[in-house]
Amino acid sequence: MRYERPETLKDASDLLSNEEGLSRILAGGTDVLVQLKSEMVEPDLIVDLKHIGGMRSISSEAGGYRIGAAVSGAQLGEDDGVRAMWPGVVEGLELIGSTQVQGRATMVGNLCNGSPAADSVPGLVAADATVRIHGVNGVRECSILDIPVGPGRTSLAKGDIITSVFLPARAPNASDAYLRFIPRTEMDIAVAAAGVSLELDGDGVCTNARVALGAVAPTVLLVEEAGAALVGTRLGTDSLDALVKATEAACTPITDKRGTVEFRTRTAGVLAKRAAKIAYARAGGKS
Amino acid sequence: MVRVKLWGSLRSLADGQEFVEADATNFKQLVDQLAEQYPALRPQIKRGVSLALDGVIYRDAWFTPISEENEIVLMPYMVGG
Amino acid sequence: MALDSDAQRDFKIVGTRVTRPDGVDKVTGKARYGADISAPGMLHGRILRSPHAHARILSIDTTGAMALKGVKAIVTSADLSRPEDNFFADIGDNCLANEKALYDGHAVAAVAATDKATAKAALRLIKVDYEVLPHVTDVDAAMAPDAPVVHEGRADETVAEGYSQNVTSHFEFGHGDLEAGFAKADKIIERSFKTAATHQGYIEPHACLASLGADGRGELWCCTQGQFNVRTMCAELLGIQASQLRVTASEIGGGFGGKTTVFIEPVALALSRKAGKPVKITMSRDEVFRATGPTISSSMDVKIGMTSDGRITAGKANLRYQGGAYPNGTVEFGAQSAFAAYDLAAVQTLGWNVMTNRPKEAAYRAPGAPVAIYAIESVVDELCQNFGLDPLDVRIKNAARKGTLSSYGPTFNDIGLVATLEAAKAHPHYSAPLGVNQGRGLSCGFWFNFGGNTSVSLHLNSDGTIGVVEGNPDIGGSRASISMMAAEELGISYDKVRTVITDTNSIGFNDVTDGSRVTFAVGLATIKAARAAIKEMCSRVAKIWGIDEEAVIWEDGAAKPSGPNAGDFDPMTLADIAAVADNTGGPIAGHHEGNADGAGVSFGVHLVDLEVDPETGMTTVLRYTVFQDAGKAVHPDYVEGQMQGGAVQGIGWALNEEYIYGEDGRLQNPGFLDYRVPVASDLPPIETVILEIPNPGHPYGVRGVGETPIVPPLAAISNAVSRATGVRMAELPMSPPRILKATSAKV
Amino acid sequence: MKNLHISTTVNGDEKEFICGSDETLLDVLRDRLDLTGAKEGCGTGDCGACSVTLNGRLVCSCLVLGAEADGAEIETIEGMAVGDNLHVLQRVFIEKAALQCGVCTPGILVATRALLERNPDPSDTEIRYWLAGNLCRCTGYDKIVKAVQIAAAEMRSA
Repeated sequence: MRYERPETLKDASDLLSNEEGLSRILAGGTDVLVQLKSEMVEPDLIVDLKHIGGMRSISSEAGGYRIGAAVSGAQLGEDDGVRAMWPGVVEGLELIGSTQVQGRATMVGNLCNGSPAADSVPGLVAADATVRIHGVNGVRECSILDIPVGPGRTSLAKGDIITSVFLPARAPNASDAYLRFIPRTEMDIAVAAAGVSLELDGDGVCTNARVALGAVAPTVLLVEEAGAALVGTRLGTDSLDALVKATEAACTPITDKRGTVEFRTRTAGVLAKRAAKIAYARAGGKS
Repeated sequence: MVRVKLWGSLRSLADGQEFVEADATNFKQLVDQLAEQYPALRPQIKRGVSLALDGVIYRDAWFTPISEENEIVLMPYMVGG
Repeated sequence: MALDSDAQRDFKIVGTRVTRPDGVDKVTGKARYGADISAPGMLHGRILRSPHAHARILSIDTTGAMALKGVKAIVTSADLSRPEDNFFADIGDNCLANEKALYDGHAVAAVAATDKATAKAALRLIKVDYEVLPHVTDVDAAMAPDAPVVHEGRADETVAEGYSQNVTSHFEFGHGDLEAGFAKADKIIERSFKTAATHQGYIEPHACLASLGADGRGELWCCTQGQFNVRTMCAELLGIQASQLRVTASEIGGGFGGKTTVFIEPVALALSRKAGKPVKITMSRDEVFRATGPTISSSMDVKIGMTSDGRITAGKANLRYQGGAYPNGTVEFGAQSAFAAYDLAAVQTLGWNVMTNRPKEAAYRAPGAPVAIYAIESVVDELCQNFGLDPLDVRIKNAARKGTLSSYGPTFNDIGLVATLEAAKAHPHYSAPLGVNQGRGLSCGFWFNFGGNTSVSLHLNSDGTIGVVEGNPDIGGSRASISMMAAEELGISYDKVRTVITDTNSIGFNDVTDGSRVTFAVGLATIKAARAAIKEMCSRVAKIWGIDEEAVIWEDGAAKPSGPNAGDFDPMTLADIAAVADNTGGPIAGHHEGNADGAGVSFGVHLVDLEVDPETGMTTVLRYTVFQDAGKAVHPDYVEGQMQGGAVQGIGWALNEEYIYGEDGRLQNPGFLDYRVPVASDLPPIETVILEIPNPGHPYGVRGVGETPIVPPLAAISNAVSRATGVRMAELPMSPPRILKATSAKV
Repeated sequence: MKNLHISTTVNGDEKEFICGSDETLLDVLRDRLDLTGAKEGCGTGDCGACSVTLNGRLVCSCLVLGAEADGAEIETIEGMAVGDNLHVLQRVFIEKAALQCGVCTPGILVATRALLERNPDPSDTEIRYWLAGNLCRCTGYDKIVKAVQIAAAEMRSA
């Protein structure tokens, strides 16, 4: 295994595209090092992105925020601007692992690991966030939803490097929330998860809603019917019931050591409902 | 003679008796006599037995004195974590 | 000076909260644990493990691995001796599989190489030809007559015909007429329970550094609860003399019973002997879960009858424990302790020990008792609910006390159960209000405790200070307790004493640090050693004063004339005597070697309040109080620590911890990610109430305290969950999916 | 495998070492620099026994490559006491019996110091969540949380 620490994106991309063996990108390392330890993956090349300019910075852009690929959970959590605008996205990343893991873990790493239970992804999908990809043939923007294609698999091509996440600007009276279910209070992988982003009008009526689910399908899901159930409502009981129904209907989970099909399905509905209520309150809605 | 209480699964190995008697003044004599009188008890004695004497458990001590005044109960050899 | 019980004396040091002598080393990172040492020229060992739950080993080809540059030795079971005694043979077979691999993770071969990377590469070059066999991991399935057999011919004479050969022993305890007892009951409840296997979960993986020469002389450094037992086992398995193997116990990063046997030590010694160099092996966490000694899993049926005014008329329990791939004796302790808290006219417990294709069970804190008592205390609680009776009143009404014929045979002596129950009843926790979806549960717990073989040596230094040498690894602050008892007995200050734990060749034999025995038995031996030193000091002083030895007494750390008739002499302090030891006959020391009995059983009661989220089945523990009889709490901080730590391990057992096996018989959660021990944010403060009902078998009244606290939490939590949800839970762990499933079925 | 030459700062001292590209910072501390205070309890970031700070951030050293230490500043348990002066947390942990076996203690102390640097007056809940990645199997955490509160109060009044 070689360790490389390029200082430009071009060098990083060249290293990755020229490598004949297996390569891994190192940002926070909280997944890669676990894979190395368990001997699941034995890469020939590790490319550390942290010394490329911009990778560890958070900047305002077009009313929203651009977040470098190597920004850790701890760093993001200390950014009051992002936290105020996208609290659900921030809490999604901050829920991953321990304080120690927060010192390293990144949203992009979480996304590229391809886990259907990745805590930071439902919030990003609900936020309609995009990523910027530096590829061999240039730079492109891509929806978060298009990155994971199955457990442990992404749509990224050889030499592709996600360099940043973009969180768009928000209208007034808008917010988001993320909840996951784990059997302890910390340190577990999500058994089911829901991210909800809402926009309200001045009267507290929901005008736009995006609901994303984690750990209940091979990839994180955007459930349009669940969002639609909230639009035009003040999140009264009927609309929340409809949200739960739509959520449960979208779930196609598996039974494994962490949970059963029934448990995941039911819990996803409960979490979607609870996250919607939190997002609604954060957006200034009064139910 | 001392009277010794056996635990349930040993009784079938000692002619179904809950209590057996032995002419013993210490733990060693007691165990030797039980092995003599009830050969079917030998494997368990070999694996290990403890002795409860008036409610106090003794694991190994051969020369613990016993008399007919004492309550004597045979127990499996104690372990712990 | 008679070795009387003087538990009522006014203690000067015992009962205070002094600082522990190993504290600075442990807060600065200086303390050396199993993996923290190396030797010049050291090789790194690694172990190849079976990927199969059950497989015949047809051949092992090591030629490719040996050819790898840097590989210095490879061993298989052929490199260990085969003791005739099954006890040792099984341990050896567990360290390196002989004919069959018996569980996922069973060690098959090991390699020593010049660095870790080479050792890892070499493992992949060892070719093992397996014939995969059918496997069984569930206890009930393993008892069926047609189950795959783990080992043939290992059942003992107690097992009736018709069982699978996996059933290795059977136990029955109890007394009285069950039928008549049940006939008197106004209500009989019968329930079946299942509990998953759990792991001790010590944070420090097993590690050792071994050096064994061609001459049969060796040194072994390892983390263990008992260096002497390690020596005995390793000497047997390496075919060397005990005297030639010096074993030094490192600081130990938790054990809880799991470090009372050997796994890697004989392998490291065999590699070292073959390579002619020191070999270090450290286990990964994955190896710890797959291939050390978790506890039993169980399947149990309980039947209890009660009158409408809360008197238990009869109790019966059938307990089936699987203890992994070798014959194990654990069900007997479950069967003996199941009903220990109750005064019953008719009681019977039957137990079966069963083998499965899982790792060989090791002890875990009060082995066998927690799950049995969980089942009994669950049914007692359900009966209380049935009659609308207060569960503490019912327990007080039926509590075992002095003179009660215990369910395991003997009549109880002085025990503290009633006092403990009454303390719980009087505690504000018991009358605090509960909110919606909240429940309060309680349970009694019991453990025997024991003493065992102990050697302690105590010597005076010329500056009037004391060295205590003992042989039991300090897991939870025992050096402090031992120093305190030495200081108390000698009448000097605590800071004048230093206690060290030494190797196998520097003191007489000591049993393992287990059975809650150290404060009791090592303390007892220390007191006796101090008394021997006092006797010698009095004799020296008698010579100095020219009077009879009997005329000199020891009081407040000094020799004094026994009375006016003895003469008028100024007291001589320990320091005064030590200063002239050269002139009065040479070094002064005291020692004691003995096999301590009279440990005294201990009871505890736990109270818990918790809340269950009805939508997710998530349990949140809100308040937890532990009441326990400690006999005499030598160092109250560390007694509380045992009570708190045991309670939290029990909470983990009740809620989330479990060994999960797949259809393929492989362990699915060999890591702290999915083997879910409680984390700090899962827990409330753990309140403690220490009761002190002196144990007549110890001069200070000490009882062991370490094991009892893991017993009550399982039922206390289950009873609280059942009361919070209105659904009686009968399987552990009560993970959220299980609770949600049970509560959904209710509606 | 090509070894790497790394220059770093550990507890304020400049250090150089050679390591393999797949060695973790924990491996390097323990095997190359003889700093065995950080322990390997799991190797996968689940137990916190290997906690150190890397450029001021609390991390599990088992989840950092040794190579990443190049040019970085690392603080370990060995740097917590100054000469023979224990850090307040270290002293209070001993006084309040906040350790039993002690193997998780270095990680917990490093983590707790990082907490109190950011939040000098944490609630019990904040302490418990901050330490959720530091497993302790002996104490049930009760005496740890209490010791942190006592140390924090003492540090605030100093």
